[in-house]
Amino acid sequence: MNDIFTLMKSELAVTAIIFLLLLIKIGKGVRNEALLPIIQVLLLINLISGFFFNKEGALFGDMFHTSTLIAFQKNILNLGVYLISLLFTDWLKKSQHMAEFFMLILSALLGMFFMISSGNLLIFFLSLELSTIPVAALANFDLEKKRSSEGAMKMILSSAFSSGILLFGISLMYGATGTISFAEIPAKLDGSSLQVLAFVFLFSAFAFKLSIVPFHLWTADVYEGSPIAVSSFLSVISKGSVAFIFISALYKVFQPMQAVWYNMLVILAVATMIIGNLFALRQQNIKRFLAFSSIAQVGFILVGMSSSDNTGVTAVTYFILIYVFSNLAAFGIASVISEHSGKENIDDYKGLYKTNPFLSWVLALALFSLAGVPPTAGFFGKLFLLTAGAAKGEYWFITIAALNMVISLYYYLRIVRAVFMDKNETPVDKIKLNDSVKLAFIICGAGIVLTGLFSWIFDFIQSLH
Amino acid sequence: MNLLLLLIVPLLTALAVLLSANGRQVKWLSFIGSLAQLALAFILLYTFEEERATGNTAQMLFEQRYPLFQSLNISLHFGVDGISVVMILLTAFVSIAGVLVSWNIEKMTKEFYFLLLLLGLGAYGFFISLDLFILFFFLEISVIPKYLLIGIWGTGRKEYSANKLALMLMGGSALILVGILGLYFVAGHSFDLTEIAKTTIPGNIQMIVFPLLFVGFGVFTALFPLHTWVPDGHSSAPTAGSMFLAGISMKLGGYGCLRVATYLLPEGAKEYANIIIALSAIAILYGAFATMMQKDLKYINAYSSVSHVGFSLLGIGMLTQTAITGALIQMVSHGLMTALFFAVIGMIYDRTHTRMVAEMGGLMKVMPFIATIFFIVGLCSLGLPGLSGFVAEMTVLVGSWQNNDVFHRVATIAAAMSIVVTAVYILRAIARTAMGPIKNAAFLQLKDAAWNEKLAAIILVAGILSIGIAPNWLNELLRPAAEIIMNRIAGK
Amino acid sequence: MPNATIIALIPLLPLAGFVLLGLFGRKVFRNSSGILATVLLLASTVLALYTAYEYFFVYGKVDSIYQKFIPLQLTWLEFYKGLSIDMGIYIDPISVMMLVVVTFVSLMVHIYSLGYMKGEERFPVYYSFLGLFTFSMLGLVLASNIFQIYIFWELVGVSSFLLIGYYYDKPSAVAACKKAFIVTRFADLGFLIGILILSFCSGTLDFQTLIQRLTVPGSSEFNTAVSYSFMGVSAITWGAALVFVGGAGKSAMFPLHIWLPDAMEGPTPVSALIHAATMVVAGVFLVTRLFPVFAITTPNTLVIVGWVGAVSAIFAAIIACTQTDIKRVLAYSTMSQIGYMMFALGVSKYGGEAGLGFTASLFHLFTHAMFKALLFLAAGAVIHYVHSNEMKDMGGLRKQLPITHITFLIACLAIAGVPPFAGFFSKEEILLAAYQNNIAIYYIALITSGLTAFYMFRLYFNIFWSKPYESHGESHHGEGGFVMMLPLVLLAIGAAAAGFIPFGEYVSSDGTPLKSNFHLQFSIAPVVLGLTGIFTAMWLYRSQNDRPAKIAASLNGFYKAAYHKFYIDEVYVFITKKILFNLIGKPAAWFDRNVVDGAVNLTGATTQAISVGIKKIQSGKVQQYAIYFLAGVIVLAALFIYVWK
Amino acid sequence: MMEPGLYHILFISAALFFIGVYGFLTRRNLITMLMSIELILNSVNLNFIAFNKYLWPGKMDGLFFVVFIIAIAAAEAAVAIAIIINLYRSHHSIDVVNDEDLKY
Amino acid sequence: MMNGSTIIFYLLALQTLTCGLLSVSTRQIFRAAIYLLFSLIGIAGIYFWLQYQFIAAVQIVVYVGGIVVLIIFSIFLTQQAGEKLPKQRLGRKIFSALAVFCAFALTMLQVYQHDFNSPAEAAQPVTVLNIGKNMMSVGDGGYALPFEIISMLLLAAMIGCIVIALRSKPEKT
Repeated sequence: MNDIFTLMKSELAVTAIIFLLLLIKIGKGVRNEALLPIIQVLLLINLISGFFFNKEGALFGDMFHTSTLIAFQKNILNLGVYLISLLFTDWLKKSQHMAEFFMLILSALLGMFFMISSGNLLIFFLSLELSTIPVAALANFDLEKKRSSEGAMKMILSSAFSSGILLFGISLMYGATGTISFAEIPAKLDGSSLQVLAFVFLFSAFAFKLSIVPFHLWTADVYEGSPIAVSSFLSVISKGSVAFIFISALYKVFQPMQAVWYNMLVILAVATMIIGNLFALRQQNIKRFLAFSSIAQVGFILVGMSSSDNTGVTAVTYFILIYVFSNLAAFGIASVISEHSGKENIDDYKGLYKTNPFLSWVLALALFSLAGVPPTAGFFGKLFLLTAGAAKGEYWFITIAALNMVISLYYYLRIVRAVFMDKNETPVDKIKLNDSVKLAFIICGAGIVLTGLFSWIFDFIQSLH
Repeated sequence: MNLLLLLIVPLLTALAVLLSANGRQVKWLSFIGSLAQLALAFILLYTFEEERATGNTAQMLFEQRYPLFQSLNISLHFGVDGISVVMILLTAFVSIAGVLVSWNIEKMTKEFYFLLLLLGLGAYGFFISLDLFILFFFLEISVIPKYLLIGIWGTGRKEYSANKLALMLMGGSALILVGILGLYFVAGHSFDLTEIAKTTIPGNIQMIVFPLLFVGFGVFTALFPLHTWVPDGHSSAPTAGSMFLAGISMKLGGYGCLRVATYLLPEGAKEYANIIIALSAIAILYGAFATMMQKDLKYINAYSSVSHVGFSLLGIGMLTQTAITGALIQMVSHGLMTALFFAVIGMIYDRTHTRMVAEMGGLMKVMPFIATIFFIVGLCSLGLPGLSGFVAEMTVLVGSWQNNDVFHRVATIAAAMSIVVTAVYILRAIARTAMGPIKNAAFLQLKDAAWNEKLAAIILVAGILSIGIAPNWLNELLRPAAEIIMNRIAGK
Repeated sequence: MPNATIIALIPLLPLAGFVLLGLFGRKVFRNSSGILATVLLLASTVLALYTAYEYFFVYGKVDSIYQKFIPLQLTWLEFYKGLSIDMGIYIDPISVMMLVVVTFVSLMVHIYSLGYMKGEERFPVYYSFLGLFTFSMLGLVLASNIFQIYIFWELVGVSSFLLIGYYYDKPSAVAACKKAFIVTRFADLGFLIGILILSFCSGTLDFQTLIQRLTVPGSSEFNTAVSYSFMGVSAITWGAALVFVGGAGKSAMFPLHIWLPDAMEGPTPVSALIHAATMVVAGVFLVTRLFPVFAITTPNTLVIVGWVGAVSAIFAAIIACTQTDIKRVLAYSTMSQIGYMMFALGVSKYGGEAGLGFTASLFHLFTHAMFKALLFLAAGAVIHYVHSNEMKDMGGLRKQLPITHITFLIACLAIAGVPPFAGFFSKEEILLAAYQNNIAIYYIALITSGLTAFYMFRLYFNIFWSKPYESHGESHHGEGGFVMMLPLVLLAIGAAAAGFIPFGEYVSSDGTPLKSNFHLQFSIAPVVLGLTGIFTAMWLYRSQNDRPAKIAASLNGFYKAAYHKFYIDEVYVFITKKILFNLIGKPAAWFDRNVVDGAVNLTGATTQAISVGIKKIQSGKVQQYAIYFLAGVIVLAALFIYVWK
Repeated sequence: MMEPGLYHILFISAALFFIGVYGFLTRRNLITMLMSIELILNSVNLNFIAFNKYLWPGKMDGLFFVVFIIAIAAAEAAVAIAIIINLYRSHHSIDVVNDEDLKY
Repeated sequence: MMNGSTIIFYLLALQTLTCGLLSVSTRQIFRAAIYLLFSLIGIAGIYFWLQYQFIAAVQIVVYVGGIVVLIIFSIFLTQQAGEKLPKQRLGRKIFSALAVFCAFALTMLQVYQHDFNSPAEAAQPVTVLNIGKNMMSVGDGGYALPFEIISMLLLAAMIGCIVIALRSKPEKT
């Protein structure tokens, strides 16, 4: 029990910040302009402290367990939240509910932490809900916009539905195995049809959260309707956390069912990449575009997951780290432009390079990283996912994945083309960037370039196993 | 010599270009940088020859290995053999010429030169890499700069062309990627070329992986029928872009076809050799005939590139040591020649603002220097002795003829027939542009080449002549390397 | 032993001229370029003569056989151990003789051009091209390696191209130079494949070795060469025949001759050098070089050589009778004379007395070089004077151009085979050889000989007699000064006297001296025929009358066909325009744009279409999403419970 | 008819579950959709209790699961209703058909 | 044969399912809520029948007393209670019914085919005392952590609801 402060330190820190904010909010003393820097500093401290004193251990009778890898994964999420607090400064300052925003974001983050660390299905389910329900509320944070409410509605109803399915699966699993503890389940799995059925139900809930086709349909609508900050949270952090728990669940808990989930992953990965790409092809709204592109990215994550050895875990973790930088940068640009000009369509980005070269380069970097073009880190990330996925020697599978990279390149290049090549009579005006936003972009840019070139990061993650 | 220098110099130049204050600085920095690259390439050649002269017969010289992504067994493994040295020289030549002909770029100068230098960097890295992963990295690094160069500074249907190019090349590299991953697992988790070369790869795997790799690299080097990005890409690209594209980038593919696909997968190569031969023989003739009908100078050179590159692939497919050497010489020769060709076209276009053959005529009168270079490059293209094209084509043909059966013979004769068709289209192009009466009175006011253009042309012509007049130095560099490849194919 | 340095200098001096004038001609040697080039070539000529003297009279003959020397051989490109392209010097009677011919004629042309080309804007360029040509031709002549010949062969082709296209702003010149290059290129394709075959069979590219290996029946290479066959013909025959195709192209043999008349668009001295005396005989030279191989082939390739030569000879002679452009007449006459040389080779055999045709051919080559160069240069003087190529613009020029007139007459007599001029002797030997070996060819040759005399004198009379010359008003500059007359006179001496050289003593198929045996009774027929031709021409053309027109009318169709060169050009145009361009080129280009590229674009369009087609899935209805969700679950579950169990 | 046991309860809960799903798929009113969700969650609860009772009585995993599900259901319902009400305020309808702005 | 307990069970089952079905099919929203209420009460009854009194109590308190009331309130807030609900498209209904039926059949098939073999283990008495102990203990079999998590969840939900529901007019600045 004495370990509680070291093993649960991330969770405790986040909780502490939530309560601090709660107190501040109740005290009603601080304006947004003053509060935001405080929050940013707190998050930065949280992020930095997350790198130290990590060790392996379990608490609460194995309901909660952590390891250096898990701590690292949590810190990736911390990093994402920190970047969000920087990137969306403009939007946050205008918001009336900034403190609430952070409280909810951090609650969700807390939920994710517990989720990654969960040692049984109950904790998993609860933390999954904890990471979902606040975000659904957040999706509605553009209170005046109907689209925001519509998105939130779609999210809460869909996720409630998926929770129902998940719970049904859990209950069957419980019935079939007699336990909800992750540690005990593998021994009880015998591959009976009921277990397969239960597993499919469970799987579909993961798939829902990760926006795997055909469980992805809510994604685009919610991303488009929500405030960009929330969309980015959903697309990067939410997804990242689910991917982490998903992969560890598959590899550890459902290891005996590998034959089933490998095939499932392969089928769904192919479907997800193809459908995500095909939809992204013709999107006009940048948020919706990023939504579909992130669906396609999930397809690639699934390719990496299909490896079923440590390389897979490392590749996925590494990819998500890179994905945090790249996707947040892209969302950040979208947000900055949307805040300053109200424009969210790709056509509005035409001629951006003329007026905003810095933004254009960051955007280009981010998109190239998403597309997996060297020398950006995305290249390494994607490549290692494919490397991990190729271990089974399924050439056609990897070929499809690789060819999908080409399709995705096409639509990423569409934006690059708009920004750099197309002419526009009325381009977006020159935008004066807030310092913290600039800092965030620089961090993202550096992350995009350096994460790949500093190969020890990958080796470090691999060493965490 | 430390091979890392070949990466550091372009990288530093590129960074310096990014940080420089104005266009003038950018240009001079790039020029100095590429001059340094050229010097480095020559030093490499010299030290390489020295090392060989001292009796070092290792396959790769100047090997270096820095761990990178250790957990996946990836390392920065560099090393050069004769082939790489030659390719590096080629890159240096084309780079400096490319920098020089772009002297008048006004739009986004800094970005332009940055991308140009990045392309060069990619090529150097590609040629010195002995780790397939790193090799792939450098291969891909060059795709996006090409896209941007065409899309931003291009002409005509540039967006379409840029897209097509980027997508087709990426498609190619997707296949390469799969192939490389296949090798990685077969070779016991190693991307290292020299390691993989030591393992015996099962035949059934070779049958799958070889086509993936060959077709993938083939896209880069315009393997028929995956060549369609070439005409559009070249014609839309800015001058230096076309030069890099045809002069260097297409060579990446050829090099890969040989060094990666054929060398590592000899059984696959033997199995598919006939298909390669058929395709490249078709490409040679078909490209030549298609060229005949083109009206735009850049299209002419683009299609003729398809035809010429066919010789490289034919040489590889023939699987004899001479033919492979010839294929490599053809790569170098075509690289220099086509770069020069595009440079000349660019110079003409800058002045006349047209690339349509029909609208020109008599340029010999107003711009004798440019027209003379045009002559030289044209003659090189049609394989005139004394210029590099001849050496290359003859070596390929002689090598091809060593295969003693009807199929190979027919393919060789078909390829040889192209020298006539090439003569037809080249002479038509020259006759209609450089010769004949001047059709447009406005052309009388045009000026001949400026110093930078002259220098660029002279550098490339020097390269062409040095191969054309005394080819044996090149031959001696390439032959031992080709022999090693052949030995693996022959199972020795 | 031959001195490699001296011999190497012979081609290298003109090369130096080419490089110097090519690089600095415009600036440094603006005015002195002609002198510079001429001096360099003079040195070359002197060296060539010296070499010839040394070879024939000092060291060449050992045991009364002329030996072959390779004083220099550098590896130029090594394909593999044993097979390499070498740059070498190969000294034997033929090459030494050719050295002399080439340098001498070239020198004459150089000198002549000093006057003829004076005032041209691109004077230095002209001389640099001449230098390039001379270099290439000499390199070709000296080649020790079959690939070396090919290399210089091509270089000769390109310098010919450059020189024909010298007046590059004249569309007809441009077309002509293109045609010349492409047609010879086409022939070279055959040459190249022939080389590939021969080198593959023999495993070497070196002449001496190649001939050694392929002409010894029983050697493994010979067996290879004979045993491999394609379409029932052995590899060695294929090789020799294809090599001959190359030679035929350069030598303008039927049907690859079409470029030669058009090539007259070049400056006249160029025509004299390239298209009369030197380059066009390269084909003959090539056959002589590989003669032992040709001779040993079965079925005998020499038969082809002989018939192609004979057909070309008479074919060209007939056309020559109808042409009105004086240079074209000369061009066809060249073709006809080379046909002579060719069939002389064709009727020859290897070695000893049977090699008479061989010697005769080269002898004719030698004499022809003299008188044909002379004819062209003289014609050049005429053209220079009247500024026209057409016969109708000329006539009665013997007063205005006395020296030209005399030298032209000498040349005409020489070519017509009137004794004792040079042509008589060489033709005589050829006819004899033909008579001994192939009587059909002999008769063709005989008729040709008569025709030759006729058209040459038709030309002569039309230029110098016919009608009185009427000036077109421009200021005239006389005959063209010393520099133009000197070569005429020197060549006239050659044309008159060259026949007395005991050629067979020096040049023969196997190096053993061949006694030239002169049969008086045999030479009656050709001489009589020649004189008949001359007098017919005199009767028709000495003064203006309507006899030619009548005869032409009476021959109607045949005359018209001959006038239109038997429509061979039209056939070629048909082949290139209709077949090459419209039937192959256009479909290829169309196929590429529409099918291959179309496939790529279609892939993109299909993807887009699918993308639009499936957009309905994302309907915006949250319940529909749930249905997909549920369906996904059911399908997955069913799949993994029942199908993939 | 026989002695009610595990399978009976499982039948009831599965039936209820799919009744809820059916409701969720067909109801056009957002609040009724929410009710369907409640049915779904309740059916799951029934499952847990039944399993806990009949199969795995040694620990109270199922029971606790149910307790927490009930709590979650409350929280979820609260947030959902807040959102629905907000949506209603925006355009005075809670028919799901009217909420299709975000699509394709 | 039938005894009282069995009859009660079937009655409860009947109530639960019928009310559930009616709840999702009636076109009057208020009635739907009431049917839901009865269905939930039926489930509570089953809990009782299973002797899980604590859960039954919670069910009644939270669902019947809380959630259903919340739903009814929101019905009142958002529309007139008596109004009929709009009709769903028939096609959708049929399709959904089919899909649902398939899923149901599939599930039940697997459930019936499954051989639930449980080791006979001593039942832990389901007393409030036991539940309370477990709820608060942190060791093996303790549920303190979920408890904490749910408390955070409720806090977050509360904050979210407040922000969304207490939407005010934008402040004039």
